[in-house]
Amino acid sequence: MIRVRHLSHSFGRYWALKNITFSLEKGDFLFLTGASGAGKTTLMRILHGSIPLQRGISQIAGFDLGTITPGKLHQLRRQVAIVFQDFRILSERTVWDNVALPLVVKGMVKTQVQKRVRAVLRGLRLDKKSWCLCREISGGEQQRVAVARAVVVNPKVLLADEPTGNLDRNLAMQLMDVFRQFHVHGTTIVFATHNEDLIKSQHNAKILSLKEGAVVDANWPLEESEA
Amino acid sequence: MIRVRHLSHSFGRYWALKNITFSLEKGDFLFLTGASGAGKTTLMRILHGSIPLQRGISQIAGFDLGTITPGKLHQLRRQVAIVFQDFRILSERTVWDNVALPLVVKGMVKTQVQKRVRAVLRGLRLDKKSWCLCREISGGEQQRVAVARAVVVNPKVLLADEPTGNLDRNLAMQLMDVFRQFHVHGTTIVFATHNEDLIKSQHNAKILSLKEGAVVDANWPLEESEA
Amino acid sequence: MMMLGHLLYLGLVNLGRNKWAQVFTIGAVVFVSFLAGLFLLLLYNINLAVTSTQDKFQYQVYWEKGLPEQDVAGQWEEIRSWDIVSLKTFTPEQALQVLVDSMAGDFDPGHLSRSNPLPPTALVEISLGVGDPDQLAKDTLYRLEELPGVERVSYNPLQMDMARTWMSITSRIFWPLIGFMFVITCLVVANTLKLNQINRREEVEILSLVGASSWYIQFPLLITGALQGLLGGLLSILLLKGLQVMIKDLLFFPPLWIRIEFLPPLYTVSLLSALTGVGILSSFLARSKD
Amino acid sequence: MMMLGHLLYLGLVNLGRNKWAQVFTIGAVVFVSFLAGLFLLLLYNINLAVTSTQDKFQYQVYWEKGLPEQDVAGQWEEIRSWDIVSLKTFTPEQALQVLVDSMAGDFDPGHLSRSNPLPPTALVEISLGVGDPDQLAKDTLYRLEELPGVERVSYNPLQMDMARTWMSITSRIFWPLIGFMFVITCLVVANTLKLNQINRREEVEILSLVGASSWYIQFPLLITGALQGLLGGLLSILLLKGLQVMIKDLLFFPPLWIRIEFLPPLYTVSLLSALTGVGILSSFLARSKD
Ligand SMILES: Nc1ncnc2c1ncn2[C@@H]1O[C@H](COP(=O)(O)OP(=O)(O)OP(=O)(O)O)[C@@H](O)[C@H]1O
Ligand SMILES: Nc1ncnc2c1ncn2[C@@H]1O[C@H](COP(=O)(O)OP(=O)(O)OP(=O)(O)O)[C@@H](O)[C@H]1O
Ligand SMILES: [Mg+2]
Ligand SMILES: [Mg+2]
Repeated sequence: MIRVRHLSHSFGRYWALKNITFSLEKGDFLFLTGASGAGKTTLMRILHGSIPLQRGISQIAGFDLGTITPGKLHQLRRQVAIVFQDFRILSERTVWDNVALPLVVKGMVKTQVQKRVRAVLRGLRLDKKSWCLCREISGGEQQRVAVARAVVVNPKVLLADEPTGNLDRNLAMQLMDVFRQFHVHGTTIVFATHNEDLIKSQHNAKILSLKEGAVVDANWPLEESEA
Repeated sequence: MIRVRHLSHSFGRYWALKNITFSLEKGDFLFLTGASGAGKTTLMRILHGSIPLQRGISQIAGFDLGTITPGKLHQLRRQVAIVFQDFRILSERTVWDNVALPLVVKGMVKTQVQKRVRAVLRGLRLDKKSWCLCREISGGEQQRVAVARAVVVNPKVLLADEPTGNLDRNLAMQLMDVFRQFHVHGTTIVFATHNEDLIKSQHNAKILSLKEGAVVDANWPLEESEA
Repeated sequence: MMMLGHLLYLGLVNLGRNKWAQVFTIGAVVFVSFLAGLFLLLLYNINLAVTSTQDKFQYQVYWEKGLPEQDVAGQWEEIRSWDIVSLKTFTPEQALQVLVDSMAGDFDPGHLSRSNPLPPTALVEISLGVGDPDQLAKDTLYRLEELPGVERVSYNPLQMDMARTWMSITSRIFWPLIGFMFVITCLVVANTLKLNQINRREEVEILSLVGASSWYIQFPLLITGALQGLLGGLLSILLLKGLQVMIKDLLFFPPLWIRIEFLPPLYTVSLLSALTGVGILSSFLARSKD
Repeated sequence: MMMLGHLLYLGLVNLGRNKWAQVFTIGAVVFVSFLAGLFLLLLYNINLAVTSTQDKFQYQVYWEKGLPEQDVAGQWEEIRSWDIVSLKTFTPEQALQVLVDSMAGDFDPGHLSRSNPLPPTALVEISLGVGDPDQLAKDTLYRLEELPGVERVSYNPLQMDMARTWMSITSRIFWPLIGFMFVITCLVVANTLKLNQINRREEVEILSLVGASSWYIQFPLLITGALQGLLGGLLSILLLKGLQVMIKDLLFFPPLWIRIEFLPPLYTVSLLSALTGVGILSSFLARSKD
């Protein structure tokens, strides 16, 4: 599902990622950890196609990020959803509109959209805030809107960048439950976090630790068995 | 230093704060806790004058928020600094420029500005990123810029809204150290957070818990002794 | 298909954002195209006035003195049968009368009429409206000169030059003017769309991040541009019509007797479609990065 | 003081943001004010042409027939000493000659000169440039009529009407035009400033949150507006000058002989300061919330 080999990335002369290699199968759950500035967000953005690939190989959900054309990028993004660390929601639209956006953009019929959005909002305890503008809700509520927008498309791969930073422990656990549901149904999940409690709460998860752009620790063999 | 009595606040028909009363003396350290949507941010914004006071009394650093004129607001804001949950930094400016902004706006002389900014950036481990644009730094780095901009003015009151949400444990502790330094020098600090480890790490701190806009718990007597 | 409708709707919704900016823009488009329309109206009317007088051409025909009146009258009849606009004839007596009338009061023509020194004359006016005006003017000149008894035919070559000069001035002013109008409208519309786009920059980025195709993102902008151009154009034409009704009779007095006419439908329709086109064009302009 | 310099600098820096939008705006300002300037230039030149011919007023003076030539010549000398522009005199012989010349070729004036039916005449031209033109025209009429031996003084009252009509048309067009120019420029500049401001909205908010006074926030915007107006005005005046040099001789042929002159400095300076003022004004317009 995800295959990254010898991936490096530099911003100017600063190497944010250095020779990263790992692979995930369909249905894997990966925790990405590392101090602030380690390169977690950069890696996620490369996998989502919002930063062009510079060096190495990166494949995700059947798309090769080295050869993908700008015209095909939106197809990738309908399979690979992302929760941004800074949310990236439309502050002048309602919670509902924000969550419905990826479906509307695909041209999904209205009744479908409503059904899906309603279910997701309920799962994230946002149903009471459906008709609030996103600039008028609290930080934690915004964060959950960002999560809802990502999971609503039923993605093959879910990239979540620090999705619990503004949530209290209860909500963080509830959010983990939502993720686990998708995980159970076969979604591959990459979860960047500083929260060690969360990592401990999830069994059989893979863990990848970055430090200054390089992999320093992993709890499974990174190199594929060259069969 | 801060005196809040019977403060209530509604957004439309939704009561975000209900009859809050508490007082802080110069040099107090207050942790503000509560689930997502409890009203922490709303309370901070009222104290900072970015939401007008609706009901009750609110005084801070010698200013009365019920009677303050828009023309005097900037004077209050030179005494009361805030770290926003969503950072509110200028993404197209450098880290240095962002941190220097409150000083430049006051008309402080350049050499002074340089000295202060340099010291603060070093304290928050941002000295290597001084000349990066703020949209080009990681989430945790942005959060520290927001903190740096607040503490650089040497405020009488420091309002910090979830300033560690994007930081790993080490950095969170370092940030607490910075806050403690100010605290020691007499700054009154209000710190909203979900992180219980942080709360435990600080002795003799006051703690105020909100739930759905009302005070549900506090570790010191809220009502002033009516002397 | 449903998608297209949805995108059209999005373009319309765009107009509702940044309300002030939209008002400013459509206002600016209105005023610019109004100004241009005013210029057009001016040119069009001067043109009407010029062509209604200047495409006629006059000859002064002098017959030999002492020719029998019947001969001359016969030729006048002949000329009258030609394809001419008007013919004014003067017997020597009439000519003298005109002369005397134009002089000071009590001038007695008595002794002059006895030995009238003036020849019979005629003022022939033809229209140059059809065919090659030069050729037509020359042909008529020959025909007049070849009439038996005609001594001399005079005409004012300047008259044609004037008309030509006017035409050349108009055509020199006209196209640059239209060009200007386009450039300004383009700039103004592009400016708002740019603003709209900057304002939507975050939205556009987010749309792209959640999987919208670039077509989905760009098409509404195009519609917005077209609508701005169209709306601005319509308003300015209404304004212009109002003005024309108001000033219709401004020049309707001697010796001008000019009634200010409104632009013909062809003009207004092309103005409108041009503005719409400009609006679309500027939606592309607005895409340029800054 | 240092603060003021800093704010001025910020205003300048603003021009560097949204580069395309700035280019669009200054472009639009240039074209709008260029168009207006062109209109002004046109009016100014037509005005020049009209006043150079129309503020002169002509009388045709007829003396009694058979007056001794010396008497008439003496009066001519007197008229010549008045404050007039020109005097053309015709003895009866000269008048006859003019008449004859204006007629067909071989017309023999022999017998007419023996008993010339024409009186001595003169064409007096005065300037109506100073004082009340009506009064001046009447005064001169009386003076001429009271000369001994003058039989009749004729003049064309339409001539003055024409001049007046022109003046009234210009003044009717002039101010609305200037008003339009202002409105458009205002709209265009306000639009960009609006854009600038929307783009800076976050910045403005953050500035205010970190303790900037509203003066600190608004003043640079004002400077930016003024600079946009000034720059646009300067460019358009340069363009206009270029055009004027190019078309200077466009109408320099018979019978017009009009040299197209550039606008006098007073006009250009007021244009510039007006545009600058408009820029400042629109910085206030741009503050309106949307
Ligand atoms: N666009 C950019 N231009 C230049 N440097 C960048 C850019 N984006 C990120 N960086 C730098 O690359 C490094 C890695 O950034 P990244 O955002 O991936 O870190 P992170 O692991 O997500 O950190 P955090 O936990 O703070 O979010 C940081 O030092 C950051 O300053
Ligand atoms: N401008 C607004 N208009 C309407 N409702 C608002 C507005 N701002 C906040 N609210 C609502 O008020 C409640 C309190 O919001 P607030 O931001 O104070 O919560 P919080 O305690 O900071 O939560 P979090 O931990 O998620 O940041 C929330 O339910 C929120 O939706
Ligand atoms: Mg990150
Ligand atoms: Mg909050």
